[in-house]
Amino acid sequence: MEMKVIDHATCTFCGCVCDDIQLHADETRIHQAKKACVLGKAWFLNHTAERKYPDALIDGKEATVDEAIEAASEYLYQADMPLVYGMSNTTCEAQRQCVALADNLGALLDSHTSL
Amino acid sequence: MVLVDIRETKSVKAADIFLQVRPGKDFELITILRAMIKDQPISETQIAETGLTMEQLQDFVSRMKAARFGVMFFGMGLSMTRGKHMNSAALLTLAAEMNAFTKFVAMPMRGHGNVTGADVIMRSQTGYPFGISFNRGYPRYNPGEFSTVDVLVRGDTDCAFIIGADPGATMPQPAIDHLARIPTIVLDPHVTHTSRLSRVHITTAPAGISAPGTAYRMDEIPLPLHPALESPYPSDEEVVRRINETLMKKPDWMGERPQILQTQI
Amino acid sequence: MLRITGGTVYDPANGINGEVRDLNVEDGKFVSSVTSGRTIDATGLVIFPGGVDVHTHVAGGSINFARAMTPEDHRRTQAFIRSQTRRSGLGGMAPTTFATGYLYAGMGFTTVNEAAVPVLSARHTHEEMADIPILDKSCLVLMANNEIMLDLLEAGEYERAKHIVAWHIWAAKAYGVKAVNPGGVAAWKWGKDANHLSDPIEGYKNTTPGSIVTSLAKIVDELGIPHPIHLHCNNLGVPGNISTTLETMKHLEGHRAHLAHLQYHAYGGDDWHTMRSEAAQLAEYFNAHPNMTTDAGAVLFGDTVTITADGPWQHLLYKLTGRKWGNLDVENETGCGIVPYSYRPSNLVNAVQWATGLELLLLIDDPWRVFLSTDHPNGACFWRYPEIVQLLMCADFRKECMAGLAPEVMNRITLPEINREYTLYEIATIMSAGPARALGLGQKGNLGVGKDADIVIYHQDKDIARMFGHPRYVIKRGEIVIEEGDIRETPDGNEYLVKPSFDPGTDEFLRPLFEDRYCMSFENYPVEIERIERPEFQQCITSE
Amino acid sequence: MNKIKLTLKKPPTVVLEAEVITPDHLVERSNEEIRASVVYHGKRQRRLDDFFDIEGERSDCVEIHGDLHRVRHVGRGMTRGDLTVRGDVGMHLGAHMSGGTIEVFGNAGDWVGGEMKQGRIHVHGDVGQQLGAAYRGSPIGMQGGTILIDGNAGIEVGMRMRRGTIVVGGTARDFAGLQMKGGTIILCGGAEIRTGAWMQRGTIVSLKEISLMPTFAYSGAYNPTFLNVYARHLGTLGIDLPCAEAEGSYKRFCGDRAVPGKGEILIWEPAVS
Repeated sequence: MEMKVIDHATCTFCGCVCDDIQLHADETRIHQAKKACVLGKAWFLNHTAERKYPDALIDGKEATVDEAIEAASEYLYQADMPLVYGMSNTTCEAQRQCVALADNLGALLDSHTSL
Repeated sequence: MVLVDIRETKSVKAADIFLQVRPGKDFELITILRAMIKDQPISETQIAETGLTMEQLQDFVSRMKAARFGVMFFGMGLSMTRGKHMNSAALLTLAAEMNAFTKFVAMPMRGHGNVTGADVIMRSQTGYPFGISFNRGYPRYNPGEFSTVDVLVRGDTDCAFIIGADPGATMPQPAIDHLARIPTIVLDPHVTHTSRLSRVHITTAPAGISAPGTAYRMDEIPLPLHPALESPYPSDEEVVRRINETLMKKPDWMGERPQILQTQI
Repeated sequence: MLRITGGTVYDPANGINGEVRDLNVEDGKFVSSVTSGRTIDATGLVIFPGGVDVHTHVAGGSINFARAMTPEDHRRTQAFIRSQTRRSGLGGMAPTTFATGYLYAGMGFTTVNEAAVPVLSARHTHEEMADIPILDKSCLVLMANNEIMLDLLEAGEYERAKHIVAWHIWAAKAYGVKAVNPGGVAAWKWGKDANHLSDPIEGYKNTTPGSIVTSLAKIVDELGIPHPIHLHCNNLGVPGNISTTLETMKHLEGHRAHLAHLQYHAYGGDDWHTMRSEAAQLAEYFNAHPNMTTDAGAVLFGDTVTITADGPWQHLLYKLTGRKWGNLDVENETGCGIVPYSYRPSNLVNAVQWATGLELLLLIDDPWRVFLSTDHPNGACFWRYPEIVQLLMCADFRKECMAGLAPEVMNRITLPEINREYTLYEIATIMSAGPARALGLGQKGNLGVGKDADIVIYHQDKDIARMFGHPRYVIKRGEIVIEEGDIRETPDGNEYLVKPSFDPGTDEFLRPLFEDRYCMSFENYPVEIERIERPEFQQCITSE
Repeated sequence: MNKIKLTLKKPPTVVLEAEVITPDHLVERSNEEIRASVVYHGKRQRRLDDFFDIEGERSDCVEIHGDLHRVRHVGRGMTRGDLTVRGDVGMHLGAHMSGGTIEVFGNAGDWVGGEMKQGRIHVHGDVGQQLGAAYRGSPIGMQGGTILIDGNAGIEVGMRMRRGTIVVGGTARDFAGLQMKGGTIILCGGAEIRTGAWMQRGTIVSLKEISLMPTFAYSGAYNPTFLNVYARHLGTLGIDLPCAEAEGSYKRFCGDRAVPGKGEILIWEPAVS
């Protein structure tokens, strides 16, 4: 099977953010993460492109992303004091959206740092 | 390399000197060092409570002063034990004070992937690194008041949006209980502990595996991500952006307020 | 479409000095006439081109550290409340990204140049610049202490060094080259050091700060970068550094150059007790050498936060304040490099600095060559520029301020003997037309047809600081962004880029050197062009 | 006497920020204006009378009834008058105040008297963290006035305080007097660890034995005369500070040498009878 090779991939498992990882991947999973440490290997090899989980859940029942976004927005909109929390295992681009979300909502905003 | 820890860890092998400090005495040890670099008298008995000796610390201080460029790395063993932020503050102050003698910096060894990125972005957009409230229409900062564990334990919030974290697995039980009580929304590549107590869960593509973007290294160097896989799920960025767009279509929640506030609350 | 009628126009780029003219705007640019749209009756009002800041620090790692270190300042400063179309922000010594845009626009500035970007964290700088609303932006990449380039200069490989500079400008997605304390980070010496510029720097045999200055100036000229070498001279802030500065200027002969925050480089004396202003001597040399431009780096009394990466300046502050590093805020994340600071009239050194900045602005004859700046936030915060304008326009006000200085300052400065008062035309030059020209931004600081319609409309006001601090209208690319102190629109600004040509083999030359020395992958080092949200390319100057 | 009485009728479900509950604000307003005063229930602007029954008007004597543990900023920045809370009250009670008195018959939250300049606060129950402290990043905490706590106090009592007096009847937790620059802290029930850490100046008096930082040095036992003056003053506030030589003496410790500071910690040692 044809393997896709990605040089200089970046590992986001820990704060070191190594950016010299070589990944060998097929369509659904990463088979090799060269130069990665034990933690990094586990990080890359444990994620797949499979559809392991439902797209979304509302009250524990499967839902579409559109429905879930609508429901999430409504909860956030109705709240008197919403909280936006986390932002560790995600990209800066998503974090910027989160800060915008908190600003627009008048929410509390906090990251892992405060723990 | 000097390693300070409460027990002999694997890193000891890599260290030239290992100083075994008594548990819970980090703050005392660093405070003693602050005094010693300034040649303040400290007695052998006073040092003894840290589990170290005068000789060890004198040697340590002279090594620090002789260094051309010193770096202090510190981890959660320091910042998450009794004293918390004051332990980190102690080390940062020591590093700052060492600059009277030579170049020294201190750097937190951050875990949790891109927590540095969150810190950087919050600082640039709001002026504060974490523990922020926008409820008055502009950012206010007060760790302890606006930090999540405190907020949840006190029950100060009535809706939680959780992304890239699993507080349902890591936070104290009263905080988790409150998350279960209020509408909680989770974005995560997995169905997590928090997802299970949430009202809404949305599965997203994992950052750096199948979602592109940027992550900050702990020394605040931003690095591009090169995803190897194509996810069947949308990225966090896309989902949050769509939530923002949906909210923007609803009537503004904010009542009459001035554009600029000269005196803050 | 927009028409502005009856205003008294000051447009130095077109030699218009206080004439009543109509302005017409269409699609963000000036046109000769428009057929419809809003008309602003500017009768009795004063019209300037939008302000241009040639040297400021508003985005990137260091200002962001300063933000983290000053929560107490964020709390006491003004807050910008969010709206459905506008993000919230905080002003103060180190304003947040959004507030930076609001505050600059609020005093009529529409273009800023971020003066220091390391390639390594350039992504961060661009990320913040993209956030700053309303303003058009550019940034300069730090080059003068780049080891690979220094090695090439040492080896006499000038041509290769030129390609390396061009490569780095493009890698950082910068607009020009900034040289900070060339070669001097390791070679810093205390006090007066007349031979400084010709001393080989540590670890090198031939390369001196002087040779770096000359080579970089030549490289930037030959690459045709629109903005000349942007130089932060050696020995910043040190008594007696006038000799270093003059020598640096001699090394620049035959080349274009912009000398940043000259105030910090114009001191006589041997130590802090004998420190005096040598602005007059510096201005005399400068006046006779038209190859250079400069910005004042003026100091205003009051609180600010000083930011820098190097030890030397920290020590200066340590000496000046007698503060211990331990007095740094415990909430800070780094512990050094950033020092909250108060300039006080009662402090001899501060008083000399205050006078020196103003003297330079007043003694340099040609307003096209000296520009308004405070090296924000180092000398003062940018939003205090209107106070400087008042000091320049009113000799009486200057005298009033001087009365508050310690008497022993008077024989160390020449300010009391200077009676010059700036005209509105000259203010428009140092605040807009001049810096735009020095940056090579022909479409800025110019109210001529075809140029970007960045306009400030002021009330006539005897209180100069109020006049310049509270414009009646600010218009950015034809859009009213500020009206009577209210923020109307917050359009996104563009980022200016240049793409100097370089040998395509530069990558292969750099890669092994890079992999040897750097802690990140070579491939991940350059900023991808896709990351620049609204790039606007400026052409390099082609030599005839 | 003319008095304004607020009674909580609807407990807030999230935090209620009510900096309008100060004598300064209420004294100038009619009953109707007081009712219409803006408070923030989380992010929502609400009227004060959405949450409180309000009797009286135009008085700087204010009494509040109910469980106000979620109500924050009560008495913030007040300069005059008397404010009494019969029940618990939330964070920032009397923060930045520069005059008047506050009395709480119940517990209070964090930052009681944060950065206060003048005035008096008396809490009969316990208080949270950062009593009389500086807010994050501020160089100076409490600058004057008196805070009396009958119960226990959380961490960082009097952090960076410069002047004024804090008396804790019960026990204080860690870091009492952290980075203190002046003023006096009296700990009747002692404190947990790291008392006086990094202090520059000022006095901490403990009536119970406490564990000290290793960077404090013993400098003798004595009965300082200024404590007599203090004891007399505190006596009028109902606090008994021992100072007679017959009863015992104070062990004096100086520090914190890490700064290096000139603060003192006095630990009461009763005479052996």
